[in-house]
Amino acid sequence: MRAPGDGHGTTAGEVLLAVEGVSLSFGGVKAITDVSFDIRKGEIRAIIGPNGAGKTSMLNVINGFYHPQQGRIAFKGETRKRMRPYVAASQGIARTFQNVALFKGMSTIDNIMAGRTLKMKTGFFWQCLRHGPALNEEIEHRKFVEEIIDFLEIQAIRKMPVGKLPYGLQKRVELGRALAMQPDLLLLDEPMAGMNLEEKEDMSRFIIDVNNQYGTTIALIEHDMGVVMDLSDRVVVLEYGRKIADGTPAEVSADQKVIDAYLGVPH
Amino acid sequence: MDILYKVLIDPFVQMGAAPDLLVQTVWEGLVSGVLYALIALGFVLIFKASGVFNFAQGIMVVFAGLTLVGFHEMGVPAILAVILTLGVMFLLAVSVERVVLRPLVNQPDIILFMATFGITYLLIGFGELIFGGNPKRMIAEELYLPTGSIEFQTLGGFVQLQKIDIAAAVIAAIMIAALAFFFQTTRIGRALRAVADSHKAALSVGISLNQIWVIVWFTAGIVALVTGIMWGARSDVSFALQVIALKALPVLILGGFTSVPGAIVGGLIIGIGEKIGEFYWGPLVGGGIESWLAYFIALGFLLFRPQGLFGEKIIERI
Amino acid sequence: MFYREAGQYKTSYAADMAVFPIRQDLIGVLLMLAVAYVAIPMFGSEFFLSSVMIPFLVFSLAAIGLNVLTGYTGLISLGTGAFMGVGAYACYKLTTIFPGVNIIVWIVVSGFFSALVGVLFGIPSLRIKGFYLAVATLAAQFFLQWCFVRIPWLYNYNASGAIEVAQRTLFDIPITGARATPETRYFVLLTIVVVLTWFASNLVHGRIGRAWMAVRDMDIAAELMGIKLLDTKLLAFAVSSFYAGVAGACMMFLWYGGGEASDAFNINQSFNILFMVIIGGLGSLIGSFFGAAFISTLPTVLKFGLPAIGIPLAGATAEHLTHIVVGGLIIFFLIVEPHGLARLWQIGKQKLRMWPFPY
Amino acid sequence: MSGMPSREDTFPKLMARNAAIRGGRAAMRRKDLGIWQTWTWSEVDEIVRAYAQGLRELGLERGDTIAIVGSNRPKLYWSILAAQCLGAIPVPVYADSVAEEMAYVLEHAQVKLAAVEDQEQVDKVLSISDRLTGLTHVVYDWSRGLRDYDHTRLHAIDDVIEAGRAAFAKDPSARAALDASIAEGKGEDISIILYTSGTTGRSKGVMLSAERSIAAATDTVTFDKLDENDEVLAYLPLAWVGDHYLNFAQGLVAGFCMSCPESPETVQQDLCEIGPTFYFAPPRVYENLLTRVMIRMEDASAPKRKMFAYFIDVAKRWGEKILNGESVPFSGRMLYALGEVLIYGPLKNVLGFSRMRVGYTAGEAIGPELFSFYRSLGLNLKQLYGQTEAFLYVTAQPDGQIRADTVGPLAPNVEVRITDTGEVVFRSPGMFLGYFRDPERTAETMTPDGWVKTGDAGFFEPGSNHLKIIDRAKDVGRLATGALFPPKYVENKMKFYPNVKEVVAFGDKRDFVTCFVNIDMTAVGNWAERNNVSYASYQELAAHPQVYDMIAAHVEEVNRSLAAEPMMGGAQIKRFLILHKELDADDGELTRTQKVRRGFIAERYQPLIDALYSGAAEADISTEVTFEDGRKGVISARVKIRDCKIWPASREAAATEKAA
Repeated sequence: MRAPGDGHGTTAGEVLLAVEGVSLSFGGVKAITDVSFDIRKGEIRAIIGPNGAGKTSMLNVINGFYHPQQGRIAFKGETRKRMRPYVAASQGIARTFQNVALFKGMSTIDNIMAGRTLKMKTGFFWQCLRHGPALNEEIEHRKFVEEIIDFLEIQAIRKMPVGKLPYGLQKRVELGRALAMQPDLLLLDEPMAGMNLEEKEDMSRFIIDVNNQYGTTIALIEHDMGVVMDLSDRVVVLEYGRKIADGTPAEVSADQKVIDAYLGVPH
Repeated sequence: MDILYKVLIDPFVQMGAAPDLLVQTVWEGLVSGVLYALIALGFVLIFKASGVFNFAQGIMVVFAGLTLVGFHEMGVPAILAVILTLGVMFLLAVSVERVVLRPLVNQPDIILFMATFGITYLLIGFGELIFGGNPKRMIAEELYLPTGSIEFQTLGGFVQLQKIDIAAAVIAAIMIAALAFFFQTTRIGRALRAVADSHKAALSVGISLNQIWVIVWFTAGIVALVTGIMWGARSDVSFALQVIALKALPVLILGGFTSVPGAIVGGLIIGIGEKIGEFYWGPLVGGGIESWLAYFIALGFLLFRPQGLFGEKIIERI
Repeated sequence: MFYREAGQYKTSYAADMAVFPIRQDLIGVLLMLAVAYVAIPMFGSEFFLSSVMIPFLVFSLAAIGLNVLTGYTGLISLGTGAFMGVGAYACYKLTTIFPGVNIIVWIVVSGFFSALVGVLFGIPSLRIKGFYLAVATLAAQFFLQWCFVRIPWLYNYNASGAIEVAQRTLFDIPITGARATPETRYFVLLTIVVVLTWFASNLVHGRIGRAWMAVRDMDIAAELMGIKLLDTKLLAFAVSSFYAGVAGACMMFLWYGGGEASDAFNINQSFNILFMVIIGGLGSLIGSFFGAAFISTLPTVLKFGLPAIGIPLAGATAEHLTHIVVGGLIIFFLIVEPHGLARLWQIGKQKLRMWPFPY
Repeated sequence: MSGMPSREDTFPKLMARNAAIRGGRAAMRRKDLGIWQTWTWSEVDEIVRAYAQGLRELGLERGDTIAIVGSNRPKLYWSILAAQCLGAIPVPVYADSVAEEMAYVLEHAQVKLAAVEDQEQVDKVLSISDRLTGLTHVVYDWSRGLRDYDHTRLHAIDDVIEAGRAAFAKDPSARAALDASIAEGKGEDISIILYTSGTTGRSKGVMLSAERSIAAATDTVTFDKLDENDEVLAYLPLAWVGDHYLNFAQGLVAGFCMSCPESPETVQQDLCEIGPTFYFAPPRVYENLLTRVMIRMEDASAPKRKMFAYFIDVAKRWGEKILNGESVPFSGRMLYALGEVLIYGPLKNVLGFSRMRVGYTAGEAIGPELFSFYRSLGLNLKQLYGQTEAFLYVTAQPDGQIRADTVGPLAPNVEVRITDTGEVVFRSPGMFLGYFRDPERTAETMTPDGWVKTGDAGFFEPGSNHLKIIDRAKDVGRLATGALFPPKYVENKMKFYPNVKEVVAFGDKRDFVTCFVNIDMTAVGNWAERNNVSYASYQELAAHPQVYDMIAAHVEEVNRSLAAEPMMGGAQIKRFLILHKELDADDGELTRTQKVRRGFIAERYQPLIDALYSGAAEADISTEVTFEDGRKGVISARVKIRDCKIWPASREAAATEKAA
């Protein structure tokens, strides 16, 4: 599946995001306990684990939606303070969701355009007129969005309302929306959940291409072990909110704890 | 400084200076709180069982009251009129279920909410068409409700309690107890509680969703009739009540949309709060603040505890 | 059926993103404007202008305002009537204090006052949603209504407590007051509505509109994409209240010509406008017009239409009937087409575009 | 202006002419990034020159060949022009050909460069690069996924163009050298080599010369009155003669604008947007379209369906007459005008045909009903008969002489003879020079005196100058009884039913005619839905008794019509079966142009044929299939056989037969 001459990730980049000793609980229920790992620039990092291992909570912590009670998160070398999620977005973190969270009433284009909101600057006055700077800006960003549409091969559904699209396409549009933010770190929450083999292959190709073409660092949660082993450079394994392994796909899949917790269980 | 004194200190000085007045005010607040609570109760019943935010509860109170008086004016004896009115409320419940709820099943909440607006307007229209737009006197004596007042001396002054108010409080308490009994012990009651949790669960009890809807709307109708009698006995039965019934909304916010005790406690807090506010702070701004104070109390409350008094903390999930 | 889209290809983004990208639609809109500006004043009677068209336009404006908030941003408001009132009183005060400035300026400026008040009452929207927010806006409704009665300064200490609309002119033609003809009032109002509708259309088709809809459809995702929820919601409140405010000012100055203002801006008015938005279609500008046309002309039609076809009707009965009909229609529409007249319009249009195919 | 004989004898010269006389007009569009990106003739001229310079720097020289692989994209068309500027020969290759097929063509054509569309094609070319010793560089249009590839021999077309521009900027003599190179191009030079997919054997490289190509295109441009105001949508395979002739050659000659679709999935949408004025599609496309129209109309409300049926009926009665300029009563004209407003106009609009002035179909026989349907709507649909070797036209129907059952009179400046064996042979202005590196087969096809054998059997209709094509000459067989058996003719009659997708008829040297049927999944599936017939797969639906009944009824109707025709009475279908799987190009059963590979099928399904002739009521079969993801598997089935009613040949028909 890899393109020839491809050598990404193996040459470790600098640390983009560091998670240190993070614990998170909801009213006494521990979701994450003392987890540390890092994500390096340019790699595809997978977070795996059985159901309820705290994977999605981990993503929610990373993009500032949950605030851990303990521990430290450093993004681009800076320790992060408590903040609202949109700050994470403006720092360059984008994500997709386990159960597609598209804007159902809007078209594919508008969904992806919404991902450009942060980069659009023209003021209210020009927006009222939708001419001059506002129109120019709209056109400039539309071009960018069209590049993404081209990239993801969703031209045919460009103007359709996303609510009516099949699931696999919705996931693609959601990826497009995240890409529109030109993120430094892209978080994908089970990008291939509920897809058939062909759709999974397409999605894998897109993920690799995103990583390859735009150099975007990607952290993804995935259940399909085959996909994870194929896609990712490094894998961190969680179980009951604790980290039980961390390393290359080969290392991780050889780890006895991981085999016990996850790989041994067919699903 | 003066204004601060007037707002922050003076009212409490007054309360201390004339505790009898304070007791009187609290009592009046309590009584209107009971009525708010009764309307809120109707909301909660329906919301719990069908997820419908029933905006029409207020007009149902008016409608029930008007129907009762209307029957009596036609020469029907009071008790029989009550029974006939209950029949009308049952018919209303059945038609609401048939005409409105059944075709709208599985629609988003907002749509059902809007549908109850439609019901409201229909009831207003029919009520006005049949009974005319003028206020009517409630047939309190005919229903053997006590009138007059008792007065007793306490705390250096007189406190006057209307007997009808006492009756209202007592009847409300009895009805709430009856409802609690109904929910806790009967099969239908259990089904109703089950349906609040999951529609499938309710089906497994062997009662269809449609029946449940009829039952809750009818129950809400009974509550509305009782509320209508009580309220009508205190003032008159008129459409103005419909706007006052909106006060049930802040009550619900305080108490939570699904909690019966919440509705009662919320109703009392709002009732007492706005009476005291009006009495002690109202004059500072020219009076009449009763019309909006309840909403501000609820709003302030919302900002600090969005889940209501008895609700659980909401964890947002993605 | 009338569409001939083959060959209407777009070679620029500006053309592709136009509000009316299909030529036939554009022609239709221009045609409608022509009817509004030429045919109606030419053939419409005074009664038609002042009892049908002017109320329709005022309510359309208010409905657009509420639609921005409820339809586009997903925030329910039951305080539109009061926000309209803020506009009306602001306009009254402004034109009293500065009688030299043209009244049209003040009608528009009064929208800003309303916007300000709207923002204040919108602040809770960050923490509360849905029905809870509806209660917060009820607070605004009742509080403002109380203000309109209890603050005599607002109505210049008139003994009647009413707004008195003085004569104001544009190019020496009276546009408000007793001597303003229905035609002039209609033209002024129509122009305001057309311009503001154009602004609204621009807004909802651009960055701001997308942010609103994003918040409406999936607020968490929107925030994680960098859309600031509070800013977006407050902007929606501001724009919505601005429109309501202008509508209120227009109502007083171009329609009622003064009167017991506190009655015009009560809770029932808020409900009325909410119905317009719901029946017209949430999240649709054209729906706002449909809803306004429907709800605002229905009473007139019943009141004058039924006697005209031989059914005698006392004034009060007409009102009661209106209630019944409106209530029944709300239920009917919700059952038949919960997305309102706008959806029916859209379906019809789609059918015409796809004709003879059914979809 | 287009009518005048062109002085420019190569395509690059035509391009330069167009840039000079209509530089500001659109030459090419492509829906890309959401809008129709447009290039004017002068822009195209500038780009192609720079591109040619860039290619020259990559080592492309006069006489070299360059492969063009991909779907219809401007940059690939520019690759053709740029190569021609240098005197190199472009060799378009079907984008969907598998690596093996591509390897053969590229190897045979000895390509030096390859201009390809995207990563998929780059991968394909790279996978066979060890066999392509002459291949030096690959240039590509779309860079996605190619970033990390080794770029020593791989270049983006954009970069090549930029390099060319840079070279022009640096060295003014480069531009002059290129101009000289264009001027040096001669009409008799090979302009392009088109490989035919071929129903049998290896593909052959048809060499076409520039002047002949241009002469032919000039003739037909005049014939159909095409000019610079026309618009076409280039959606058929770029390597196919039809696209090269109708869009590329005619476009350069007439100066009209060619639009390329955004992606293969959006062709229908793009067609609706562009609304071409000149349109070509094989009968299959029109057929699918009609099926879809009918299916969609079935979901319409009853009044609308009635109205549709009524006005289609009106169109049937008057439409073609009006189109042909015959006399029509006033009431007929009024009804038709009403129909135009209510049905035809909107229908043409949703199909993207509103602006169509000339439409062609060719490649196979078209059902008369189908043909009339489109014509009755007011679409000027015509038939042509042509071949790659003729580039392209042999016959074409002029306006006013349109018929479904003939391919029309001779195209301008074409000569045709019918040989003793009944084969059609021709000489045409665009006639090919020979097969590339294949003198043997060139000699087989072209007689020494310059006539080209078409391999088709046909005859001129008595009493008119219209040519009728029956079948491939070698396919026309005879039953054991001696009766004539033209398989394709029979098959086509069956295929005119929307429920039938594909038919393979057998009968040569047999006692009677039998056939395999493939049902049309869309049409029959829709029927099944309406009639509450449940099915899980094609196989299940195909075996359904009711489906068999339906097809049997079709066969009997076909038999009845065969019985009524001269010489065809013996070709009635006696037995048939419905195949358990759809015939598929991936399994080698169809060609890439979706034509039936008769011999291969006969071999593969031998047991079924045996059963058809043994009188058995059913037969078992198992076949290897290739799934969409490339895996192979075996499916087996028990297939039922039906007998059908045979009609006595009509007396008149019998008489003619005897006379013959």
